[in-house]
Amino acid sequence: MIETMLLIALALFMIAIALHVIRIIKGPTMPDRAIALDTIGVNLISSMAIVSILFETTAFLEAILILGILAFIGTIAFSKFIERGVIIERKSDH
Amino acid sequence: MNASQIIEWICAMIMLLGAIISVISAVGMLRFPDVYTRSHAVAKSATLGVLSCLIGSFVYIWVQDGYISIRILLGILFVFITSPVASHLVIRAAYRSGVPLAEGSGEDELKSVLFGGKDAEQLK
Amino acid sequence: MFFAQFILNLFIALLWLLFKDEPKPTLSTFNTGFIVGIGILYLMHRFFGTRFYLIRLVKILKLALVFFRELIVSGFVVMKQVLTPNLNITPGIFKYKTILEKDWEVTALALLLTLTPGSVVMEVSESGDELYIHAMDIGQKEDLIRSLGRFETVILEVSRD
Amino acid sequence: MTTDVAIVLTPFIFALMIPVFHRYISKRYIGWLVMTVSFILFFLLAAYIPRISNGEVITFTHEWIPSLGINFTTYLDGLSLIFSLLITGVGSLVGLYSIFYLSRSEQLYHFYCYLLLFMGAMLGVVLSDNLLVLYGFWELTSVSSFLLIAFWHHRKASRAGARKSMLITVAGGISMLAGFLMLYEVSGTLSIREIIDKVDLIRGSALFVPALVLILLGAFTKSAQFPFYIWLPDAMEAPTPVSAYLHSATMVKAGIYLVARLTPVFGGEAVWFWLVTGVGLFTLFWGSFNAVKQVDLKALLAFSTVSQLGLIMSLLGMGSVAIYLGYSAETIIYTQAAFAAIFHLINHSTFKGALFMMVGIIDHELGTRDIRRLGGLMSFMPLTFTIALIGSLSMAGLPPFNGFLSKEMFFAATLHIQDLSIFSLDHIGFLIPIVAWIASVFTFVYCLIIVGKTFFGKVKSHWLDKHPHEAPIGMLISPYTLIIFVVGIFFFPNLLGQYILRPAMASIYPSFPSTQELTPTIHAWHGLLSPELWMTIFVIIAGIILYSILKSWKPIYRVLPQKFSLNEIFNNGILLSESLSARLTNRYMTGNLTDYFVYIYLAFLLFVGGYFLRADLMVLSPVHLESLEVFEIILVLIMIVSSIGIVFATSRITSVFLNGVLGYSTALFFIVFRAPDLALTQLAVESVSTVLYLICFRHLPEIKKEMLPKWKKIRNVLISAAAGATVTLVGFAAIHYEKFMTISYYFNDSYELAGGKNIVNTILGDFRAFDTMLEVVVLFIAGLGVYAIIKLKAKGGGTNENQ
Amino acid sequence: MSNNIIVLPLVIPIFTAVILIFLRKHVVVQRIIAFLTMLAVSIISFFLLVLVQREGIIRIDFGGWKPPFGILFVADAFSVLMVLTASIVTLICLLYAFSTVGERHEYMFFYSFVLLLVAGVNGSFLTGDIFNLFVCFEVMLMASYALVALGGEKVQLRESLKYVLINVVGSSVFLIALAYLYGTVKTLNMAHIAERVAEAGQDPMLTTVSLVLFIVFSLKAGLVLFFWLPGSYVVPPAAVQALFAALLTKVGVYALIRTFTLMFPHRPEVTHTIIGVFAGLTIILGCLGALSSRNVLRIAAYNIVIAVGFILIGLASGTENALAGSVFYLIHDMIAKALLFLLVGLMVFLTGEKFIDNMSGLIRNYPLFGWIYFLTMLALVGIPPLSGFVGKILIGKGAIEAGSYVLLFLGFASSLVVLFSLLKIFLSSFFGETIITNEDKKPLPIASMVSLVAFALCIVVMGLGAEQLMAYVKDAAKILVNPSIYIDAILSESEGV
Amino acid sequence: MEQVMLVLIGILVSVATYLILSRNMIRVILGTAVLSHAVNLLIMTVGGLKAGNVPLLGHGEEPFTDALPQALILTAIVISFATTAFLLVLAYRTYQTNGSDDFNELRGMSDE
Amino acid sequence: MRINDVILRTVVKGITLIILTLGVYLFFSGHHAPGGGFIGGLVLASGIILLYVTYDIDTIQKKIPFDFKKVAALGVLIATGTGLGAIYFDFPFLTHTDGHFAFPFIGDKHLSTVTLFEAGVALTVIGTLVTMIISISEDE
Ligand code: NA
Ligand code: NA
Repeated sequence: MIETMLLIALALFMIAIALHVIRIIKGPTMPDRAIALDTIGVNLISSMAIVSILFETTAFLEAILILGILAFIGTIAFSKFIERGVIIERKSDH
Repeated sequence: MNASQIIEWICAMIMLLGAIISVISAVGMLRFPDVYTRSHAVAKSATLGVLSCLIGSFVYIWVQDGYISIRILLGILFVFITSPVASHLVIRAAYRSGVPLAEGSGEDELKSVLFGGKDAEQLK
Repeated sequence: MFFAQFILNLFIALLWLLFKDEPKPTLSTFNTGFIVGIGILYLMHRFFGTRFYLIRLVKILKLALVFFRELIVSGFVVMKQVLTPNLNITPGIFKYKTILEKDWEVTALALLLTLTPGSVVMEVSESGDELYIHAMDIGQKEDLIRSLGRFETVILEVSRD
Repeated sequence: MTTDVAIVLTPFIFALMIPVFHRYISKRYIGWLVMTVSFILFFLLAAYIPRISNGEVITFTHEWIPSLGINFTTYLDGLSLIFSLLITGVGSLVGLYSIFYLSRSEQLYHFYCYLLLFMGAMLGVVLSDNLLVLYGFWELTSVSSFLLIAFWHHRKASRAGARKSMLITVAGGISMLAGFLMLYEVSGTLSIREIIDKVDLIRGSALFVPALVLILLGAFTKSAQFPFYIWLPDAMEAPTPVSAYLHSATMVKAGIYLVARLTPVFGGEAVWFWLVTGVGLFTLFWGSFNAVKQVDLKALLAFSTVSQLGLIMSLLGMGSVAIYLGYSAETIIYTQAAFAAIFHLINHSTFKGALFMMVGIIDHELGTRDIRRLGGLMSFMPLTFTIALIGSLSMAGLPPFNGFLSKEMFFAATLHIQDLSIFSLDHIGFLIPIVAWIASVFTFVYCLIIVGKTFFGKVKSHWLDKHPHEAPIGMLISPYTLIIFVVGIFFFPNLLGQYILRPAMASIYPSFPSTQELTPTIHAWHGLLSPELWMTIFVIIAGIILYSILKSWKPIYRVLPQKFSLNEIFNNGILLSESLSARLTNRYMTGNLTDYFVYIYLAFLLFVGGYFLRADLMVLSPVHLESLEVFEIILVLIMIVSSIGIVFATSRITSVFLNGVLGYSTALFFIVFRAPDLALTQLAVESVSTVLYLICFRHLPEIKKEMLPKWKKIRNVLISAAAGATVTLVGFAAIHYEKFMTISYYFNDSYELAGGKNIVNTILGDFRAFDTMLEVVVLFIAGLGVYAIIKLKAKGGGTNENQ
Repeated sequence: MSNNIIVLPLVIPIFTAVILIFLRKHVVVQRIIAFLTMLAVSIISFFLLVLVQREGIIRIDFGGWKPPFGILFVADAFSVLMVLTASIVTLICLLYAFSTVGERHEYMFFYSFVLLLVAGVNGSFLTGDIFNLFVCFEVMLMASYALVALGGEKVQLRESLKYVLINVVGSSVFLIALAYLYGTVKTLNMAHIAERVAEAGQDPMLTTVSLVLFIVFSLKAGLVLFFWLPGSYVVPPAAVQALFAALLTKVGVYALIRTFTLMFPHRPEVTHTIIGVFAGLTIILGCLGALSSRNVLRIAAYNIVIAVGFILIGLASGTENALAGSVFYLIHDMIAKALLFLLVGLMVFLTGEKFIDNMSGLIRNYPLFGWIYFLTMLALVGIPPLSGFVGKILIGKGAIEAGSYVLLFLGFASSLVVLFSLLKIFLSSFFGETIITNEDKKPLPIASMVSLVAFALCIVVMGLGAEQLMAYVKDAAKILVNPSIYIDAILSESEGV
Repeated sequence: MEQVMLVLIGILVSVATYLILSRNMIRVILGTAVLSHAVNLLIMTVGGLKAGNVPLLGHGEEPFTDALPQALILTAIVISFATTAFLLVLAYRTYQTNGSDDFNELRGMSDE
Repeated sequence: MRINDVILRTVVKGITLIILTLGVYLFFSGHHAPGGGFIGGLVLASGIILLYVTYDIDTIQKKIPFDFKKVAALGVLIATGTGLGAIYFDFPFLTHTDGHFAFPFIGDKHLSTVTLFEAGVALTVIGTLVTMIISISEDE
């Protein structure tokens, strides 16, 4: 029963991800897509947590943390790219 | 059904709830009119969804294996801190890159400060 | 001063470990020493002219709880909006001048605000004391400003010496 | 080391010494040095005459590549001796001649170095028993000939002539090599002697005819047989001593040598007979016919050489029937053809060498060889005239010169051969003497031209750069030496026959018992009734008539338009091959990356997909479908949608985002498939890649809409679909392939074996640490490479290398 | 004793390449170290060759993990010959680079990249593990990417990009092949694969897998799929071109030979027929290319293609002689092609021109240079007693033994095209009136002449001393026709797996 | 499961191929990226899916899923990352010097 | 109005600590749990890259004054060096050895040359990634 619930939850997360993919494809603006991708990352974190429980292993928990970190870095990079066209500046403008 | 099973049940429910929240926020991503409002959808709902899911699994694992997963805790903390920052950065970028507010938006006190009253498009 | 007290506490725990002089130092002995240290520091903290550091810890926990509450509330608010058949909102951007000064205070405020229903911080002014906030519904601007005041209080509680 | 090895090596040693030491030797001595070397060699060789004529054979083996049977085996028998004597004898004369012929301002050491190289190579050809060593020297003669023809390489014509000769002779050489290898394959040996011993084995082989044809190609190209002769007239760009030496006396005879040498192997076969005789006869005719129209004396001599080589070749062909017929008193007369061939070969070397030197003198003294500018030189250059006269008459086959003797024997041979009823000779054999006779008439005509147009008639001094005068004595010694032979051989032919020719006959007919029988006594006079005499008489009559009415029939040369001449075909063929290959190559080497990818994919589809379908390996029955979960299906759909989204994405960021989704989804799959390390790595790498994309996008433009013609779009879609289908279907088959157990079970003991509980990590860090080490190196190189190509910008651009 | 010596031809270059990073500013020191490294590797390889000759196949199991579980390097006559040749060629090319490549490159880790390239090449020759082969390929390719792009010229970057992209796709196909291979035979050790493939009788599925590998290696070897080659081989500095010419395609050829003699030799009617067809096509297309161009670099590049086709005639024929010929010719071609590229590179360096029509009479200005070119040409045509001869006749003999007369014809005819194309350069650029006056004459860099002479000596010595080499080549060929020798040397001690 | 994955892989290969056959640099590079995803999944799939537990001793009992393909994919991922990085830089440098990101315009003269 | 990155920078200062710690943790845990030199290195590199993204090259290079090319080179040296160590003791290349060592304060630790090898891997990854990202970003 619990397994079924978890599988349903997983499927729902996948549906959420699919919806975000649609947003990425549709856009219309770059920030829209950046948000969607970021959220896909966040949803993947949840999915991994559920998979961990389904498989009864803690082997995937590192992935959760890493994904959190990396999605964040990615989002920063995207927003800087959208905002300035440059992700890493040579000199601080302050 | 003993206590731990009940807790596991509850955890599963919470996770399912998180999934539902995430789907709803994804629907919000599709429904809301502009990037700013969409960012509201994910900055809150999606974060809530993932947090409930993580907390659910944290407790589940704790109950089932007696294993306190620092990594999940850190993950929760991480999402908690980073997701608003991410929203902030993206919509700032959106605004500065000239993405207009949705039709029917109200006042805008930032426009004059950033673009001096001119249209972002003109500025480019 | 938070860290000074914390390190002092660690030092006391270490001292405790040395006093015990066991054949093999264990974590539990250290923990005991740490708890002893908390007691001693609580007694002594006024001599340092600052707050007892664990009080701040409690305040931080409170701040976290506020965060969390805001998150849950705002999450459901937004979901409601998503599921409402007709969206009837007027988004907009307004400026808020904060009394907070330190970087982390402003940051905490911004994060809190972003997790609050219907608002996202868009910009921080160059001077660092003005926040430009995108509101889902500009009509609720006054509510938001009220919440902002509350948040500032909580943050100041943490940061006040 | 025996003398014969030394003989081959000496020229090479000197040839190599010249470039090293030329600085220290005065130019004038180099020529003398060369002359002396060849002269000494000549004497060393001549010293063998008694032993060889006693039927001795002198061999020596120096192992070179024994494991392949390639050894440097010298083999001095009658046949090789004749050639060696010619090579060194004519060599020393030419050496002497060129001392006076070549100006001191020339790069003489080059010249003599090449000349020595050639001499060594040529000696190598005739003295080698090993086919492959022979081949080596053979090619070396082509190479040295190339260098000598191109001696004045600042002239375009020299370069062109050199190229033509090199291409044609090397082509023949390569074909010959193939033939040799076939012989090797059949006989299991590379030694000519051993091959001759295994004739029966060889004749039964399917490779017999191919080998024969290929080897003959080599011989024909070298000996300027039709249609390969075209290089020889162009080779006349070489200094005249070279023409005298290589292109009349020696190198062009290498093909003759080879045919003679291999007659024991191939002779007696109809293919051999007809190819050698037929090609020889036609060359004889064609060369003499074309010689008549030449206006350049050297070109005329070149065509005459072609013609004479054809004559010798045809004689060898005719001689080969004796092997078919077997040894008997009746068949002995056919061996006389081969005898005549060798005899004429010597004679030709003498008179043709002299004639070339004569032309060299005229060229040297008058600055031209064009018979239209020449005339009436008899009174100015009486000594030179004598050479021309004797040489020409000998070539024309008139007594009292050696050419007469061999020509008579040639006519006799053609008459004998037509009587045979083998090899379809009873049908077309009668053509042989007819062709021979016609060719001889033309020969007569051009001999008259040489003498008549040059030395008789009026002096056309307005055409000449220099006033005509006799040549210096130094230049006359060599031709006169040869002329002495021309006359001497006529009077003492049997001396030559007994000591020189007889041993050679033993080489051509090793299976025939008595060499004495094979050596006829040479008579100048066969009696008034001998048909060959009458043939000669009619040649003279017809020749004189044709010469006197030359102007009236010369237009027949214009019947065949210039562009159909072999020369033009060759030249145009080369031009065409260049332009055609450029067109073809540019058609597919477009420089367009897309095309190149299309080729790769087509190859993949053709061979992998094609073979897969042909081998009928399609398996579609499901495996483990029950383990499929709903969320996995959705994930698959997500991946499909995002990947297709990339195709239709109009902005690069969207593409990168969608690619990111693919990466994230792949990571989730890795988790589903129980691969945590992979998931971690995939996630990290995906994110860093995305950052990289974005960083680089600063320097790249937004993607534009793909404007492709419709057929290209369809092509791309088809290729893509087929590639995907191939990968999938082969995958289906692969997952059903369950013959073997994986070796991975071993790694499950990772803790006991390597102390690690994470099996994947233990594989990476220990079991297959080597891969990991190199993978790290790859990453490192990439990093360094990125740095280097960013910092090292093209010259002129701003460089920033100080970081 | 463990046979650690086998790994040295890979490890030493990597190690010193990395050390050179720290010596970046000291170009002269870099040169010395790079040279000494390759000298050491050459000596070690030679020692290894002697060792292999004496003791038969030897191997090193990395980490002590027995085959088929761990990765191993296998030294047999074939692989060690390749390693030795590659190392010597690199050694000599380095010498050439010292005087021609320029400090800008040297400062940008040029020598490191070269050493890493050699490491990858040597690894590819030595490895006995198919996945490790992929990794070694990547080391080699990555270094080649860096070298081909280093310099930043317009054309160079353009062609490098194409080169890299094609190879990236090629690498993916390689991985696809490995996926199928592991999916079917479930092992990665080449000897073990060979054993299992033999056990399964190389059924059609396995043959399909082998064909995927065939496509991959054909792409690397430039077997029909050579179109990436002429463009990319002509853009980097001459020393690099020479290295590429000598090493890169040859690794592909080596891999093809190993694959279809050791692992997948049981369906020659399919695989070897295809190889034969490809070899023939390669020769034809290469000849057309060589005829088509008047650009010295392109002519040289197409000559590589021709040689690849020629070498693979040996594989297609498959007899012991033919394979010995392939091995011999491979060695010859590595040396001679490197030399050829150095020569044409020097032509470009001295005249600043690439087209033969714009050069003339070089032999008057630089006689030794010109004659070395001439000698190289003869060697490439296969004229004895130079290096190209023995390989050529062995391949020819092999083709006759196998009855592949069409290939024999194409192979031998291609020599003529080689001659034609190279003679064109010689006649037009070395012969003729000189156009360089003594004042304009650029001096020949001494080091580059030393390397040319060294290569020329190799060509001559290899031809004259062919017998010495034949001992090793025969060993190599023996193993190629009897893969069981190789398999036994790897797997005999391991209990049945 | 395997078949479904193989179909997915096939589609990814098709997409990658289509992108690789494009004229635009970025699309081609993305094509190679998609191809490497496909290849990694292929190695995984053909090696056998869900055949056992996570290959971590102490996290479950045997049978473990085959760890070897995982190790191979790891190596492949790293290598493909390294190549992609290099490729991207090379691409933009090419664009900077040649002024085009269109392979149709980057042919070069036929006899350069 | 100039951009004020105060929120980002404040947050990043904090979480970089977490990231780097996680990187070190993953590096060490790889032998028995998911992780290892490569992943550890990647995470550490990500942390450093995050700093670069948040601040700028000049600032970070002042604060972390390494030549990352040399870090990468050092990594490769260590990775190959462990293999060469085995050669020195006449074991096959890349033979790993391990043992238990007692350290003051830390106590008994299980150390293996695998760890050293992985450290080389990690250093290479860090050095290479940072080198790549910085040099691309510096390019004008
Ligand atoms: Na809010
Ligand atoms: Na020219």
